[in-house]
Amino acid sequence: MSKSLLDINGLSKHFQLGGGRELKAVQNFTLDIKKGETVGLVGESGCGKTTAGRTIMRLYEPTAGSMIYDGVDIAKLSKRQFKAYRRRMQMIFQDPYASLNPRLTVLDIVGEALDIHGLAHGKAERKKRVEELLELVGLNAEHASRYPHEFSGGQRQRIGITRALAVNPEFVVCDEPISALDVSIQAQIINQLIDLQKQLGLTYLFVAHDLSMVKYVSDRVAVMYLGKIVELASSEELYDYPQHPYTKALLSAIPEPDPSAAREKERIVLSGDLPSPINPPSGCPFRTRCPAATEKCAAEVPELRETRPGHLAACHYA
Amino acid sequence: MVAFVLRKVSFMVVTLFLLASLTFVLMNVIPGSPLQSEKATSEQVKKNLEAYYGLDKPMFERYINYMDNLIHGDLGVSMKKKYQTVERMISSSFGYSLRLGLASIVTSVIGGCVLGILAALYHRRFLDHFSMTLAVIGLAVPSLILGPLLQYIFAVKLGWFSVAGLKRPLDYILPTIALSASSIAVIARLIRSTMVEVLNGDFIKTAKAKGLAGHMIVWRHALRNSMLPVVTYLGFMIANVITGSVVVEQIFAIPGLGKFFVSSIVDRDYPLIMGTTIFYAVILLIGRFVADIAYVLVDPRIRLKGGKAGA
Amino acid sequence: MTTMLEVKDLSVSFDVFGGEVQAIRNVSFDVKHGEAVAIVGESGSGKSVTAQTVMRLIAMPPGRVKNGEILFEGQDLLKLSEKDMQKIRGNKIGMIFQDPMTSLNPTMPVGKQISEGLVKHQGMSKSEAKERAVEMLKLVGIPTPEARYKQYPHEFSGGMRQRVMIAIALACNPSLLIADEPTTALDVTIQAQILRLMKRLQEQLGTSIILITHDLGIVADVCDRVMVMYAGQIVESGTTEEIFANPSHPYTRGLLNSLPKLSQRKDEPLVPIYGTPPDLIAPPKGCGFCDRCSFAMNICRTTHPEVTELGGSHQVRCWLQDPRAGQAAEQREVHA
Amino acid sequence: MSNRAVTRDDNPFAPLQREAGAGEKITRKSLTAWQDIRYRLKGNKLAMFGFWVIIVVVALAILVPWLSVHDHYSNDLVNKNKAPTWGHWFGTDDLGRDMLVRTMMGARISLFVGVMAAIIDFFIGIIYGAIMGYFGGKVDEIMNRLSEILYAIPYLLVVILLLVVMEPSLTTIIVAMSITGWINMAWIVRGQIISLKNQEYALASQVLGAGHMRIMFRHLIPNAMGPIIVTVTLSVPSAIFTEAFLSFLGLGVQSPVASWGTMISDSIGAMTIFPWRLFFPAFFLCLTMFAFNVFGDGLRDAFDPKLKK
Amino acid sequence: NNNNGNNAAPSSSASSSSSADVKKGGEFRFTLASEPPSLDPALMTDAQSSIVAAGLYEGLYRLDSAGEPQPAIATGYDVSDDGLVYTFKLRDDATWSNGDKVTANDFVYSWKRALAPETASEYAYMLFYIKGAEEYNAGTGSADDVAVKATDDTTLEVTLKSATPYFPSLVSHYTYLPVHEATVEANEAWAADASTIVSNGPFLLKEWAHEDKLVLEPNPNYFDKDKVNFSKVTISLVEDNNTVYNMFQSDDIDWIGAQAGQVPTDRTAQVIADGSAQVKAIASSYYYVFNTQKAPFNNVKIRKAFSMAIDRQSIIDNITQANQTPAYALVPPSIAGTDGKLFREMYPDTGYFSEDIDEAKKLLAEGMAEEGIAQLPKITLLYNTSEGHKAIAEAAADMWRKNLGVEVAVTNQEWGTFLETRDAGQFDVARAGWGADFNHAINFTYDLIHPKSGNNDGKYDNEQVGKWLDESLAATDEATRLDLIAKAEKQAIDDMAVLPFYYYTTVTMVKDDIEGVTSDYSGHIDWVFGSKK
Ligand SMILES: Nc1ncnc2c1ncn2[C@@H]1O[C@H](COP(=O)(O)OP(=O)(O)OP(=O)(O)O)[C@@H](O)[C@H]1O
Ligand SMILES: Nc1ncnc2c1ncn2[C@@H]1O[C@H](COP(=O)(O)OP(=O)(O)OP(=O)(O)O)[C@@H](O)[C@H]1O
Ligand SMILES: [Mg+2]
Ligand SMILES: [Mg+2]
Repeated sequence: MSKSLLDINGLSKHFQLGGGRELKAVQNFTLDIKKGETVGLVGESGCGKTTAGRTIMRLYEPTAGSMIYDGVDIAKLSKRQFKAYRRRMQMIFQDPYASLNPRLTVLDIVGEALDIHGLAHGKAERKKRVEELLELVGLNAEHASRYPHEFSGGQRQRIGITRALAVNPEFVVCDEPISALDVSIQAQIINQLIDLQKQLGLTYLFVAHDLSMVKYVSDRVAVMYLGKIVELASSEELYDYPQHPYTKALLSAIPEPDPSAAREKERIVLSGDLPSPINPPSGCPFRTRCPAATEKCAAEVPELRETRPGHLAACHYA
Repeated sequence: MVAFVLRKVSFMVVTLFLLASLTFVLMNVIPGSPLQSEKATSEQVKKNLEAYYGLDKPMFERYINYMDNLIHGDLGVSMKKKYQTVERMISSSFGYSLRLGLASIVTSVIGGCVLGILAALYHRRFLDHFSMTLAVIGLAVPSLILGPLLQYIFAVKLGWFSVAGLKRPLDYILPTIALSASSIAVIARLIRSTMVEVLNGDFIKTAKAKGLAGHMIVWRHALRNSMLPVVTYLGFMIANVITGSVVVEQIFAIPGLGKFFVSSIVDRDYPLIMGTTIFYAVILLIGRFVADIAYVLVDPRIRLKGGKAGA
Repeated sequence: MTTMLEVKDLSVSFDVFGGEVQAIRNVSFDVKHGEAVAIVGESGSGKSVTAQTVMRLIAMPPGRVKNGEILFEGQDLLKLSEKDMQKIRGNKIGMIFQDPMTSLNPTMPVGKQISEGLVKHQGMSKSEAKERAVEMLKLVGIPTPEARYKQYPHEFSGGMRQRVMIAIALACNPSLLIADEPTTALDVTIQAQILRLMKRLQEQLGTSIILITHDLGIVADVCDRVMVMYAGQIVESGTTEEIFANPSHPYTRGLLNSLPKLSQRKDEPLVPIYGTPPDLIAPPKGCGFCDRCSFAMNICRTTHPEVTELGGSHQVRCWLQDPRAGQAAEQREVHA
Repeated sequence: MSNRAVTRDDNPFAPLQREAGAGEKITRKSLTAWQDIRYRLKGNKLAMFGFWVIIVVVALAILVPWLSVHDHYSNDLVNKNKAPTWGHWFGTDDLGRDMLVRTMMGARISLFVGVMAAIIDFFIGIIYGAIMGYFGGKVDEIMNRLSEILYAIPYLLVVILLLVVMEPSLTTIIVAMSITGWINMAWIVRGQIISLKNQEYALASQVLGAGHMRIMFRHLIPNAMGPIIVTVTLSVPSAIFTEAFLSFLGLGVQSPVASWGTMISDSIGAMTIFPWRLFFPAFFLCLTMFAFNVFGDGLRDAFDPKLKK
Repeated sequence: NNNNGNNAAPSSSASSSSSADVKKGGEFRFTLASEPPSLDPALMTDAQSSIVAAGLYEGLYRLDSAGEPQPAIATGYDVSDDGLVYTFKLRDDATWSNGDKVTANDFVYSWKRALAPETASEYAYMLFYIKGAEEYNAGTGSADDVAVKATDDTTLEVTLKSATPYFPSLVSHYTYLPVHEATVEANEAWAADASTIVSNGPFLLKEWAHEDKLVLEPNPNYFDKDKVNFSKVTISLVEDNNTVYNMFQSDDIDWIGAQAGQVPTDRTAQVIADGSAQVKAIASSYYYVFNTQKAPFNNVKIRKAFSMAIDRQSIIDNITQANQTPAYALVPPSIAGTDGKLFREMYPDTGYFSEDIDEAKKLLAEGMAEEGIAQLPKITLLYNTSEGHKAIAEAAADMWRKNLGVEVAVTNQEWGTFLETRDAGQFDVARAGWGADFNHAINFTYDLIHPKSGNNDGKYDNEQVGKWLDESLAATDEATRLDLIAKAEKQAIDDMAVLPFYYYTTVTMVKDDIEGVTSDYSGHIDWVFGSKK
């Protein structure tokens, strides 16, 4: 468990907008993912989780930083060289529909993964394998001949998951893989992912908003805010001893599936301006909404530092 | 942006240079010469003429000369039309072609869009088949037939328009129709084919959910998303249309530019061949460049700078 | 409270190669003024189809309303002309779509997509509409809304697009809001903010809400009533308290059991409902859940269960509620 | 899972006895996209009508000259320009030749040329355009310029040059058409690919490790099928008239064989006097174009899974 | 109705001051297929230019419509006994459009300018009859040695290389037209624009909208302005024959034919039949050249067989349909002979050979035997792209197939390529046509069948024919000259040097209210002194 599979160091991705403006979607992203581990990635919507995931998958060219995967800096590889890693690294897309080619049947969409890596020989085997995979995620074989638009949102998501898992990857970026699923299927898929992890030693970078699910699946959790990691700790530690005020707010906002409890729950209500990644606030990015912000927060950028053993947080007052 | 345009322009200049060179060589290697005539000219006269036009010099030297003049903006003098400068010939004829061309671009875009939209909206219903039939006729009945037909019916028989020439604004109508029939058809077909898909898009549902009326949805949401192939088509169609069409010009006796593209070659009028080719190419390149820029306006997801998929 | 929307016996099918997908079958429910109703249920069970049928947004063909009525303020929406329907859409009924990426026009600036409906329904001028649109963007928590107004959907993150969808739906203050998984892509702080916004509308303007979601936490928090759908049918419905306190359909129970607890350890697996939902092209004669139900009885396979009233507004479609089923239930309990 | 409940089957409220195989799973035949396209094309009546029209015209083109008592070359100057009669169903032309046989001989050439144009479009135009659009950057710049040069070079010059190096024949026509005939298609495809290449499904395929070719041909081009099919159906008539133009210049088939294009352009002047000389080739051209177009539309629809009927 | 025409009349009646002639005034409208490449007489080469020039310039002599030279700027001439020295007497009231007098020196200047190598006149050879002219043009002689001089303002003396009795006819050719020295010297592009042209003819160029139209108006300074009737002449540039015909139908023009528009082939038969068109023979011949240097047409009998197998009348009746005359020789019927007789009247070609299929078959067999071939090689008939040529070629091929059992492939080439191919002798049979440059039979014989002529494309090589033709040039007596020419022509036909098809006619249509406009002998419209009712 301790061998590091992917060591991301100082990864940044900036988008060029028109008029010379720049959107710093991910800044100085540093994360060390061990083999067989699941790292949860949570954070405000729009804070750069997808961008980080895609940059790791080299769908975006990183603006800066290194990514040592299995000893090789994949950030420096050419696209061609990187291709060798495609089978080992997979991604589940956040948007299930857009990532499915509307003109292909599910059989062909999932079958493509098999074709590319020569994982099935002959039509019959290919079909059989696809149907097996579909059943694995709770779809049935009949669905293979349908087109993406004929599915419900959750069904589409599962097709995306099937496709990613079809090539037996060792590292998967799961970009909100379960948010469109109903809870029972969520449970099914999470169990499946965990099973696979146990059997094959898969490694996950798991992006999600559902904090209970993140806590459940992850060994460690990173919290992002405005393009930066603001807190990183093992999941137990993070949930028990949140250090960063944003994390605290997040945890308090988790909805309770119990009507009486839900209505009584005390929440940290965030107010203040939402910052924009185009012109981020000075100092601490969270200070505009932080109930405890001081002048120091506006002046100095807090470093990500160890505030408790094995627990990193970027807050002056943690 | 400025750098981008400059870079593009420099590419265009290189393209023009290559094109001019290629055309120069090509026109010199094909059989026939500007001095040809059915009656054999005496050796002496031929020599005088060659000396006069500099045709006695080796091709390379003439090429260098031509390019030198070209850089200085001199397109030379026609060999066939004595003492008429190519520049004058092009500029005076271009006016007619341009006006007619613009008229037919407007006609094609409007006509094509209307037909295409109707066809897409009433997909596989009567209006679809109807507009498709019109479009097919527009394609299969080229200006070659359409022109004389229109002329015969509306000018000769009904006397509504002049048979030939562009004497009154009204006279633009027949040649414009003849010239735009096929592009109306093309645009209609292109729009229909993409719009049928676009109308199935989820965002059309969103627009409907907003309570927009059908025509608003088409106009605001579907049309722009269906325009891309049309923009491509317009990019090069414009060059073809505003530089004139030999056929339509002939039928309606319009003193446009189109005929030079043929006559210059038939006459082997070297400077005119070069002049018209370069002129056409400039317009074509501009049209394509504008189309490329228009891509971004039509679909903001497209990035001008290009680059590989996903890069 | 008066009834705002009443859906009676609605069935919708899609014709595909190989047959007819019976996406929803005989769905009936109502929504009162100022009430928030949740639809939860299996993915693919017909929640979105139900919602879109109410808005008459199902593409026909391949879709087809086989039978049923949709009474909105007394009018049958299925009988309205397209023109009258346009006056209702966006204005009286707002809808948030599930898939935010493809549901926004990729070639139109986001702000315009919001202001468009305002111009149409509220008769606002362009600049007024713009102002309101910016305000809406701000309301749904999009930073620097003035700058974002001009941006295109692809420049937004998934969650931000979802918020734009919400802004579109809320812009005209509809009297009924149909929200199809409105917060799936949002982090909990924003989610809370959006839910608060919806609640406020409900309280202040008496807006009714149909909320489709998977997040039972949200249901518990926001909704007055819950309907549970499975395989194209409503299998259980009742007030939130009734459902959470006394889930009566095995599927509902399964749902509640599948939730991870914050305290759940990784080596304790989650408890999903095993098996796959039935094929809607050939829906089973009996109960759709029968193959996955650990309480299933012979009759479940052969006969379709009728609605059983459990008191209050609590209704369920399950043979287990039949007085004759007591014995089977007992047996099962022994084994458990 | 737990199917241990055992009880008498006849009691409807007895726990369900599950068979080992767990269920009457009806596995339906699953189709690949291609099978589905074929299936849907067959279901489109108008498209099939177009298809059969094409077959019939082809059959006529093969059979009529073979079965007819007339041939396409013998002059009968006395019976020139005769309106349709029982002897000559389509009338005769300016040299007294049977228009029916000539029209059908013309069909052979025009259809061949049209089909070749479509093939050229497919094999050069689409590939060239897809590569330009997909790779973008320098590749695009260079290939784009190259196509523009080819497009802007006076075609007549090229044709005259060809005339010098090649004997007039159908092959020459095909060569002449291959030089520029595909450029429109390439440009249309390029535009489509540029807009499609950043779609998420292309990214998804990239993540799977799909090569450029696969992404282009399996994901992007099928999604550009609408404009592609339209462009192909457009290039057919334009090829048919290009052939007429080339034949006029002496590049193509030589008289007395005539294509529809040549027959049409030769009879424009006779339009009001001997209309049948223009009408029949023009009618067959329109009919065939109509057939190609409805068939093309049908194909387009078949490629679009969202349209189902 | 002709409302259009009458509208123009009142404005002109004002200008034609004193004359009370009712025929004065009116606009005359016709078309040309393309714009005159040049209106500079020295540089003109084509029908379009010459038709316009006929109105703009006045030379020493002007041909009447019969092709006979009539005095113009010259009032008459004297010729020396040896026929070498011509002394033209010029009228003294002729002026340029800018008011300058037209003098003998203008002609000296103009002719020498046409000959100057720097002018690069294509038709300079038209002046080679003058002593010293060819040498000057070739750069071996000097301008001073060109034997043309003005002895005074109204006397022009020209010395010829050899006696040329048709010289007065030659000086009416446009290459001999005068230009205004000061204008030409000031601006080399003077003739490219209406505003800079200075001319001396019956009309002035008022407007030249390039590629669109030319507008001419009477020259108020013209010495014989009473003869000029039209108050305005509009020449539209229209290429398409159908359009021209439609314009005529809708009263936009007054004339079709004779190089000023052409009746569409498909209409010809009809308009002749209903009497709305006139047919007039012109000095042009349509023929095919055999490549006499290449098998199988190096054999006389085979050539004859091919020629005799053609049914000329049928082609005329059914294809060309303009009452052309079948040709059995080269010189067309409208070319003048001597003593007021036409050449063909003196030497009818009807007996030269006759069409005879059996004879043709026999000759073909004999010819093939002579050549020792059992089968003819692949024969190709080459024509330049045009619908008319195509129909004739197809008909000819069909006749050869039916009558001789020979398959002849028919191919066409674009004009420039065609000329080059034909010049290079890369053909078996090729289409050709020849129109008169001047009204004399020598123009159809020396040029076409003399072994040394550049226009002898079939490389027909009969020394005797060459000798006769050379002698004819040297002959001082016109009758002898014509005899020699006729002998040479007959011999060439006996050898079937070419395959004559027909002598052209021109089909003209004119509005009823136009008078005095006809086709001249060579088939160019002669409109200058026409009038409108
Ligand atoms: N256009 C269509 N053609 C065929 N079947 C369709 C079509 N649209 C939906 N379906 C089917 O109808 C059923 C209901 O779909 P719906 O979208 O309502 O599910 P949902 O309850 O919203 O699920 P989710 O929570 O996953 O979004 C699904 O089985 C789906 O496959
Ligand atoms: N192609 C792009 N061009 C410009 N800006 C972009 C682009 N893609 C993303 N962004 C911006 O980058 C920021 C981060 O986006 P990203 O999609 O990574 O967020 P996220 O954390 O995944 O959010 P969510 O949870 O809502 O999906 C956002 O502000 C977004 O607007
Ligand atoms: Mg995201
Ligand atoms: Mg849904």
